[in-house]
Amino acid sequence: MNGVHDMGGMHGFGPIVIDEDEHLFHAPWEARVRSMVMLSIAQGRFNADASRYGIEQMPPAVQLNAPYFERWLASLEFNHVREGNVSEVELEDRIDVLRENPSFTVEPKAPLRPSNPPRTGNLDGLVGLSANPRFAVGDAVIAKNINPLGHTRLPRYARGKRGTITRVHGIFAFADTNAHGLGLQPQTVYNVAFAGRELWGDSAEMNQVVSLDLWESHLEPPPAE
Amino acid sequence: MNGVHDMGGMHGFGPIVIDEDEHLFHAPWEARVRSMVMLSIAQGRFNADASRYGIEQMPPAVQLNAPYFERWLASLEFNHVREGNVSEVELEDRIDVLRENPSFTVEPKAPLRPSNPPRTGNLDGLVGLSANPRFAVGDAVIAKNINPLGHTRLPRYARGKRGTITRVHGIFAFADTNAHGLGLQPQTVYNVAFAGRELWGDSAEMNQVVSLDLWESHLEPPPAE
Amino acid sequence: MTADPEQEPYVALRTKALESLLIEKGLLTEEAKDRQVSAYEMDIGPLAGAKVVAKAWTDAEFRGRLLSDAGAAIAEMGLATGTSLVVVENTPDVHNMVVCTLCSCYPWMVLGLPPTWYKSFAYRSRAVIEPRSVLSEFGLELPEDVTVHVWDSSAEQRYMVLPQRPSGTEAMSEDELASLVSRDAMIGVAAVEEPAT
Amino acid sequence: MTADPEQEPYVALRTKALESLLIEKGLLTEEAKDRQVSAYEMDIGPLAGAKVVAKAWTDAEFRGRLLSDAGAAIAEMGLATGTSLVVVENTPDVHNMVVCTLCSCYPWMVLGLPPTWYKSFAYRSRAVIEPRSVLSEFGLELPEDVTVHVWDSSAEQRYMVLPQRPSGTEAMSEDELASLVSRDAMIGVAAVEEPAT
Repeated sequence: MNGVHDMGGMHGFGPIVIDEDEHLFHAPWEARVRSMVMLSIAQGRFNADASRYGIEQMPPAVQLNAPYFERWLASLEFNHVREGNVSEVELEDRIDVLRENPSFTVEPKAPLRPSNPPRTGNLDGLVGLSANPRFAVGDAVIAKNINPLGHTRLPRYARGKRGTITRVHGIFAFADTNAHGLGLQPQTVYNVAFAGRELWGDSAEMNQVVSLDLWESHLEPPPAE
Repeated sequence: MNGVHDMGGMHGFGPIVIDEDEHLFHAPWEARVRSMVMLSIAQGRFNADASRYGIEQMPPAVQLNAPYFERWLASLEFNHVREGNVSEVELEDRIDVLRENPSFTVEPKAPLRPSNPPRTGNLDGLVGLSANPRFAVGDAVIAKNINPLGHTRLPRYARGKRGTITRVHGIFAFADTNAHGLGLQPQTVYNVAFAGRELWGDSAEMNQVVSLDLWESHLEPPPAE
Repeated sequence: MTADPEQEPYVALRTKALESLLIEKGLLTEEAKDRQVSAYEMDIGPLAGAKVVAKAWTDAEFRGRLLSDAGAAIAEMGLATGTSLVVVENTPDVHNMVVCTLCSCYPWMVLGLPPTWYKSFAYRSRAVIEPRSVLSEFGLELPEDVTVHVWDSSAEQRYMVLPQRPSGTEAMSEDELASLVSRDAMIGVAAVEEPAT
Repeated sequence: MTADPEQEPYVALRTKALESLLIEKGLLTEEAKDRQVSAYEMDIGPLAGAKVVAKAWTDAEFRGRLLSDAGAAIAEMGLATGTSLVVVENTPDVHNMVVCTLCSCYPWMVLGLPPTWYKSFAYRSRAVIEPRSVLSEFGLELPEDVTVHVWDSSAEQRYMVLPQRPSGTEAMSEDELASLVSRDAMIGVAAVEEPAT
């Protein structure tokens, strides 16, 4: 989706703020959210692509105001609701219960319920080596001008732009479909290098190259000349 | 600038909310802000292009969370500070004064101080008819791939895209420079029609055309074929 | 004498502070400010545009002049258009709609102040990429073979849509016709409905 | 027994509520959760990457294997890389830097958890359009004829930069060399400085 998460090339976000004394987590809940996300993905409750989509679907103004792990939390809630594991009403009710009674606890169950079907993740990624890739190192390609409502890993700034294949990474599940339960659609992933001037015109800095890893579905040969 | 204000083609902002019983202004301060902006522009304190830029330079998360007239207020403050008419410290101090003493009043001055130099506005716009426009109705043109840090009226979604001149509007001051005190740079403005598929690829709806009004500096002839 | 600071929203305080400083520095008068508010709030409304539409429906020569030079044609009616107005005509083959994706430019000289939805991020973002989907939220479903032409107001031109005249209105006067024409129809998110008989 | 609800931020409450429901429904255990936290927080850090860099500086054959298949080369050292790692080499002509504009993908298997600035909207938005300007905010000014190659991590590949070995380090051991290599140098926003003599 053409969302605010797709921020490559945007202006207005200010200087880079470097905090040398930073902590990895600013509060205990942040570490717990991260654990729940990693565990949910490892258990096949949802996959990493769906986890990213869960952040992308946050309303833009909310997304830009939410700190990093609050975005993870929103995605975690979104995906467990999307998969039918919990409902929004259950979440609201449990928040009320915990607000009234912070010491409220539940009995863990063993063994854990399996994910059925498991949501295969891209983190397990590499399906195999490419048998017959459409493009080879050195080929010119165009990143397609796609504007899907759902998840995509082809950012806006590269769409319609011409680049050159620099690496053939092998076959991977296609994030754009895998985020939506529309299948792994395994296909070759390529590294594509774009000249700065191709991406940004005269606004590009001197001697600039940007590489993206794109799936074969994202690419097409340039028009015949 | 590639800012969040440039939202044509973005996803995620939800359904159109139509409030039939709406009021033009939700609070008295909104009407006063609008008046101050219109008067400031009419008096040449700053121009309409600078007024738009004043909204665009708001931090993205603040901009998306601010209701309409709050964005106008931010721009009004920005531009009066930018022009040296008031300082940020004066604004903060006066807020403190009014918070302590809501009935605080000041003596109006007459006559009003002239704007020197006056900031010519695009609202007075039409400089004259075009003597020698570069393009004619029916010509194919490409909207340039520009990515300036400052104000521009060429939205991201049309950059690099091919369209057709449908109207020659005459000569106008160039908003992209005029917003920054970089001169009127009067030039021909054209209406350019883009096919939906050119803008959005296969994601375009059936039989869709989008027209933009673009300045000659935004356009170039397509490459020779 | 001291009001509760909780009562005064921060934006209202900021507004008063700026106003107070501009008046003190001789950059603003109280009277001019109030005059400006009333002019915009009270004087202009979509009826001006509706009258233009009704005249175009009943006077083919006026319609021709309106479509080629809206400012001059509307001046004939004694209405002023401050900046460059362009009127675009709906036909059985083409439906027009108006948006400003970069801010909220609007043909206020014929339609008054814009409705809140016109200024919303949802309308600004979606009108150029999924206009049919937007129109259907307004209750307007167009056949697939009708071209949807979206006018994104990116310069000084302001666009108003001349809707199609509904059938069953042949006997109506200009005033009666004007009363049928909604603001939304002139923005291009509605059709003018055939009057109930 | 009842804590002040003002004390518990809403995000912490939401976290606990979800955790409580997942445990109740047999989708999560307390122990697994705690194990996961400690593994990520404690076990991985940029030292793994620094050791890889030092080895590449001192062993040309290893460097060759690292650049052609980083996962296999690093496995020789007894380190695991969970997903597809790619190591890109800085030279006098090309400076590499890593970003993820769409989210915050990061080579955690060699660098640990990312710093906050890496996840910031400012870094994500600017690294691909004005990398030199970003680098200069980190104190790194590159000559204009050096190409800046930005790697935007849009798929499963994770990128680590192999910085240039500074002069004056010829006599150093691998461990000493590793101690010179900062996390920022392996993201590509810093150079490895010549050690003070």
